[in-house]
Amino acid sequence: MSALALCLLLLFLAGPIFWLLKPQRSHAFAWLAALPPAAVTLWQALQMNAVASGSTLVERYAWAPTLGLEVALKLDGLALFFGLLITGIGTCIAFYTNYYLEGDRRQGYFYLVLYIFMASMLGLVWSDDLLTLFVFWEGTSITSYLLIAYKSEYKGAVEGARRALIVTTAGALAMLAGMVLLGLEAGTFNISEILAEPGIATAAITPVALVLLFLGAFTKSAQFPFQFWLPGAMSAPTPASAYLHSATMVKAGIFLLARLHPAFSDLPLWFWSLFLVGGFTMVLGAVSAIRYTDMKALLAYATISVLGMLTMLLAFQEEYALEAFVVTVLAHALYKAPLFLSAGIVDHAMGTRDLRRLAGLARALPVVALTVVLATVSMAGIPPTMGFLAKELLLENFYDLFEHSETLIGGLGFAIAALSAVFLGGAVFTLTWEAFFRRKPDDEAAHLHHAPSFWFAAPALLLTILGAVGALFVGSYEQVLLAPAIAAVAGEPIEVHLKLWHGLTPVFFASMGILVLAVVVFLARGLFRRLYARVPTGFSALAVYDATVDAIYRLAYRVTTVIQGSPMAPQLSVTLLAGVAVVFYAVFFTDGSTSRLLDSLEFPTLTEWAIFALAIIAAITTVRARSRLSAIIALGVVGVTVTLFFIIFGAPDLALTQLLIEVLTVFLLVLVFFHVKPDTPIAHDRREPFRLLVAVAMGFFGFAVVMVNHLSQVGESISPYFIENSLELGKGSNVVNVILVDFRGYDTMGEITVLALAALGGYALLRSTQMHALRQRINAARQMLASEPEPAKSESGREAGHD
Amino acid sequence: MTAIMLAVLVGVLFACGAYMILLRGQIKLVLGLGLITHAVNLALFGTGKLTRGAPPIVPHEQQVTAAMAGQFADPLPQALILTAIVISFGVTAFIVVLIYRRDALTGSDLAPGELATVINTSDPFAPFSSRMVMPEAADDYDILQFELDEVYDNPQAEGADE
Amino acid sequence: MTEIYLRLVNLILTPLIILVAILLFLRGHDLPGGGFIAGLLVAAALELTILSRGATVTREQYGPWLIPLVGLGLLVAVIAGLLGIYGGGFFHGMWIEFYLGGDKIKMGTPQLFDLGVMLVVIGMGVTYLLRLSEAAEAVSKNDAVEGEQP
Amino acid sequence: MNVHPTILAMPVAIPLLFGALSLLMQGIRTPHRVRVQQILAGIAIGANLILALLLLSYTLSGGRMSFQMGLWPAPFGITVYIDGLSAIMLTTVGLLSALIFPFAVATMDAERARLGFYPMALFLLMGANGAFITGDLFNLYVFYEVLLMSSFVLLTLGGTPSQINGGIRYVVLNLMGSMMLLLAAGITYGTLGTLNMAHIAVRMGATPYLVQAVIAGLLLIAFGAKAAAFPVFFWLPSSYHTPHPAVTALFSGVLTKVGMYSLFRTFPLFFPWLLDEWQPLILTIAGLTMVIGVLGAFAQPTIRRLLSFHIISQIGYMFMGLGVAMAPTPYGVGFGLALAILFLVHNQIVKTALLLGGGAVELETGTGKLNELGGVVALRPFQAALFFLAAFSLAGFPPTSGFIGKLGLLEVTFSSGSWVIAAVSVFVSLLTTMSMIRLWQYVFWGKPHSKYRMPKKLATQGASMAMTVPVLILVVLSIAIGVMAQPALDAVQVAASQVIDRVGYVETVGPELTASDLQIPFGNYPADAVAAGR
Repeated sequence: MSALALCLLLLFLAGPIFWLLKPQRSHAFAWLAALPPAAVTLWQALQMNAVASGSTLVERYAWAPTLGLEVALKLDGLALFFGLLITGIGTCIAFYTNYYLEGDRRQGYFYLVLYIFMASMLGLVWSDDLLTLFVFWEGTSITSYLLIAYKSEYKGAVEGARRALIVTTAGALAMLAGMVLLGLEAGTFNISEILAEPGIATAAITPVALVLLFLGAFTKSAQFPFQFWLPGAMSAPTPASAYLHSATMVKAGIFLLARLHPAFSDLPLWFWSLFLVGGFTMVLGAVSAIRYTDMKALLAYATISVLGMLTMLLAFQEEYALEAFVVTVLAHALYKAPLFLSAGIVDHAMGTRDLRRLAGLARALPVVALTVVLATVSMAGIPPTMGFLAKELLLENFYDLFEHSETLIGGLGFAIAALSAVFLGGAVFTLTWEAFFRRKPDDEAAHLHHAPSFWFAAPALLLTILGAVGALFVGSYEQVLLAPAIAAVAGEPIEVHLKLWHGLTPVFFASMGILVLAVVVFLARGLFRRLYARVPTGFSALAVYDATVDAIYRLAYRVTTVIQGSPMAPQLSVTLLAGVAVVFYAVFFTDGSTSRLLDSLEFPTLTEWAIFALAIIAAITTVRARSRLSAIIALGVVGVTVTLFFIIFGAPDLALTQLLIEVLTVFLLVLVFFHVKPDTPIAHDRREPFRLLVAVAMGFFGFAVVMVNHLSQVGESISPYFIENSLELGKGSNVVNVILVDFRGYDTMGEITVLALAALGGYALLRSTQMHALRQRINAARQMLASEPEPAKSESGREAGHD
Repeated sequence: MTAIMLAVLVGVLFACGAYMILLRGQIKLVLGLGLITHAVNLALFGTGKLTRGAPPIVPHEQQVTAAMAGQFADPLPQALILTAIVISFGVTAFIVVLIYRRDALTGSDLAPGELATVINTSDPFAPFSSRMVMPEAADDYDILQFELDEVYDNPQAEGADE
Repeated sequence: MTEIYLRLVNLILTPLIILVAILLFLRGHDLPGGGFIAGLLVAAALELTILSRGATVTREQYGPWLIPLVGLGLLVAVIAGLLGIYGGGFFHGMWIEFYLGGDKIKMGTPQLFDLGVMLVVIGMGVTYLLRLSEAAEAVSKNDAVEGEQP
Repeated sequence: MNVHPTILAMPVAIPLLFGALSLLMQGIRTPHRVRVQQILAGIAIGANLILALLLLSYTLSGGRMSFQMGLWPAPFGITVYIDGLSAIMLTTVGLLSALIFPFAVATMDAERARLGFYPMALFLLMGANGAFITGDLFNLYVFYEVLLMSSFVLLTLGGTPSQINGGIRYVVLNLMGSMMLLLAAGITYGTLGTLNMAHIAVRMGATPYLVQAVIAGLLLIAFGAKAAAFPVFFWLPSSYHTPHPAVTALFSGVLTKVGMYSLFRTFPLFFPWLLDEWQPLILTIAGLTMVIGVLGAFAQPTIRRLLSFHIISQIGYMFMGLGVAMAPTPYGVGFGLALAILFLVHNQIVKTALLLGGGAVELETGTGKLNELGGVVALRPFQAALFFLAAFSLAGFPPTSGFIGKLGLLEVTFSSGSWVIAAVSVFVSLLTTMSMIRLWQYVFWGKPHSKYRMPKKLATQGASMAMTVPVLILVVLSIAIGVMAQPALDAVQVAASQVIDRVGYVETVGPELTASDLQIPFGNYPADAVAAGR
């Protein structure tokens, strides 16, 4: 059985096929596009009963067993729940896209990326292996990058995409490290096996691994302080925003936490991280949302708030918390996606989605207005919607804790939840009222220029109706859909009985009170917006991010200036000093006592002393010489002394070669150096001491390298073999020549290749006709540069700066 | 002792060569490299057994025994040095030509340096970098380099795009 | 004036040096000498020719053949190596010995290889000397022209 | 497979033979000269690739082979030796040259082609091949010089001022590196009395630590300089962006990788214990190389400058693998080395793809400066897609080869307890992503620049194909290594196990060498750590 893999493959392959089909040609493709996700949804729906009865579908495919890498898929309650959301909403999005991008030549490309994203997301929630999860996780990162930057000509889109990718990649890499640590500790990367490992929660490495995993989950799910990328990602086309930020990508982090919940939720580290980070994010998102007049930005902050809520709920092990978690995921998907989609329709129809320019759309876009109102009702938590059920459960959880001795946490949680709910309600009321019902916009009004067809709005309407009335029938699907998911998060079967109506409990009254306060916030929206306008912009996580990236660029710039901007001498010094350091280390920091000094000859003869002195004088003359000619001659003298050494120590071939080479080198140097500009005279600059230091160090290096040879002769040299066999086997009595052309002729072959290459290089560089033409052109260019006071480069620099 | 003398000589040659190549100036660069080449060759020579005056030329028509082999100078380092000498001659000749061409093209006598201002920091996606101030180009930098490239790489100026 | 002396020197000395070089090459297997030394000597001799006759003239005569000469040298060397495969492996030396007028003459692939070495060294050395001399000549001419113009 | 070991001479002999023939053509004044040289180069590169694949299939089934040049016995003559690592390198370099060849044919300007680009490229191939198969330290130096000289010549071919400027720096700095190698070979001969690598391995255990440290240190600097490791990498960023894009691509696939290969070959063979003792040093080099390389890439203004700094950064990862090569891991000793080899291959493939793709952009738009480029995705969507995939492979995203390499190295470093370097590598991975995004957004997104001009030669259908298909093949290869990771891992594990099997090496080269004349114990490390004299 490989149904899971087949489903993923179907979605993956749908992308390229659609790309080839050029779907922008007709709206009929909307139906075709919805088909693959709909099929997968249907298949999953058929599995619901089986999964609810406790049987899970597991598939494992070997990938790289050596690295513990495999593709493991598992369809349990949680996977099925998320999977249904992904493909279900995906069906609506796929349908909607065709209308949203009508006539766009790149629609096929959008579908290509969208399907791959969908498949990755589905794979992510189905995976039962940490590394598999990571693979799909990165798949969603890349595809969302492409989706966000769909309008790649606009800087805002590209910039938002970049920020999203960098932040999520940073988290993902931390997460990968955490996964590797956890996997090495557990001896497997399989999630089910890790969760079943008894000692895993208490292992020494677990806190480190968990923190790294949290980094991944928090960045992906836009938790504080990483929430700033999400609003920037709103520059994506609306179908992508709706999909990525309502039901799918941002839930990936939440999903990971829910997956790990059974094994690690006992740890205090787990509780406090999730509770504090989630709670803070929840309040921050909710309070910020009302500030924005861009519909999508407002919704983005509302999404951040809900994501914080979900994270906070996962901190708890209580039944209510987990029920609230699952129901909130469902409710959020069903109201946030329609809101986003409606914003897209408004944008499409009016040419803007800025609330300041919109008013009274209810008349022009009645279907959209209906959609938005229903979604608003759910989002604000007005009974009998799904949103109301979620809010009830959330408050119930904290009230329960408050009653059962956990006063502090319960009270705090209750306050946080209530505060966020108030502001979320206020924000969504603002959105609905200002766009659809008020009479007059704040700003210049936008005009309807393109009325949407019914089918454009249909997917949003469908979803919103499900969200609005779904809670009424909760009893009919809670056992097959919600209970298995809750059980999977809890790690054990839990009996679930959800009721929409709990009676007139304190929680209900609190809920009603929140609604009233939400209306108050809505009415006072002008005041809040003015207040927010006073908050300095530098005081945000985005500023911290920018400062970090800025610091990296600065550092890079500094480092590069040092590396690349420097002249050659420092670079050369570093290379030479590296060699010196090696010898220095070996001579002074290793145990040299095992070595003994060997020497084959006793004392140098007088001739040798004389040659030695001559060589040193000549070398120093080369350095100190004032004229080019004397320097070249001095170098030649050094060469001659080397030749003399060769003669004395029995190397006539070497001596002959060295002499001839010396002659040719002098020829070359004279030919060249009398036509190039003379060096600037030596000035005693501030680098002089350093130069001397390097020179002395190199002197030590040379001395030590020769002496090392005489410290220890470990084995017999192989050279007697050559002397013995030269005549008989090599047919020659000049052993050096026999070595060159026979024993080690292969070396010589390489050597003459070097010469051949040198000849070719010299030939290529020295074609005089071409070179002089070039020189004349360069002189002309130089004169032009000199006459032009402002070079062109500074202009381009300014342009870039303005950008 | 002779070995120590040789080692001292090698050290002096290395020191002089290193000092010279660190000085600015292309002629000094080549001469310094020449000194270092000599130093390396001598250092290699010192790795073998130093034998005064017995070149490794085995007399004709004579069977050489192991005992006799010790009387000859070590032939292997000689072959290696010969290879090294010839290779470094090829490299030196090439460097000389490079410097010649460089001088002919740019008329500069300094050892080559990178153009500082080509390190571009203006990143249009990053507003912060526009605040970055470029350091003043030091005198070591070869300011002309980049403009010259443009002249040469421009096919209109080249006159032959085919 | 110097040109005439140079030509005279060139006329006598160059063939002589080349003869010496050939001698050094032939006895290289047994006595100091060999392909490298012979090649370098020939290159040095040809510098005399360049000096006496002028680089441009010499280049027009020999120039086009220098890189092919290098190629030929490499080819000879690698063929000498490849011939060894016939004897059992790459680079295996193979010898023919015969008597010519009482002298024992031996010829083998290592000597062929040495010939290749010599050709490459000649080609390389002369390429550089010739090209640089020519460039130097051109620069002096060019500078002279530039000097006149302003 | 039963072939005569003389086949081992062919990776060197074939390019040399055809290179020499090409040079012969150089003098013939015929308009078809370049065409003939192209055909000769094509034949040589094809033959070389076939040969490499043959040797690869032989060695990966566990075989290894050695051949004595001129049939002179082992420590005296020059040994050539092939095992999995050599064969992998031969194959990748052969493949890369075969893919760069059509790109070069299509894009090389007439001037450079006439001046002998094709023979030079063949000699570069010869130098690399020679270095990969040699079993002799001095011979390694010779082939390094062949490699260096051919790269000098290729680098300056065309002779623009920036090429010359970069070229001088390249030549001088590399010369210092090869000087260190020559001195190391000299010291090895002076103290151990031999140059044969197998023989050196046998005798090294008896050498005083002082001498070992000098030899190992000089080799580290020499090979590190060739591989562009910290702090001896300066030559690379100052030169790689100057020559023709095909040359840059060839360099990135061959030059630095030869340095890495030599480290992989010599250290585990000569002094495996030093890999453990010097692990902090090697890992420090690795970390600094990574960080400096990637930071350098941030500040670069042109495509190829940016990519060449990434070469340096990626070398750091290979050094990291070398550092943990002998570390005990749950996967056995040598697994770090196997992953380093895998990373090396991955990097060769992806880096060449990026440089070819970026080079094509430079050639087609006439500029490589990031702030002059933009909107290329609209002009060349397919090339852009390939570049995107290659860029994310470099950044280590699944399911490409980069991910396998990154994950593997992370597992090994974590499990061997090298936490700091593992953390640094993760951080550098993030910076790599950031910098690749920067490149991508500058060049491919944004508004198309109106002033792009495409040379007529490149506007043809054939040229466009020749610039795209090699990149396509490389990208497919990278993804294939990622998706079918297990066969690739098996292959590099075979190679790594052969590399760390010192006894096997020596027995292959000369069975009589194992019985050392020095009466010192010799064995594999760390199994025979005590016996190995440490």
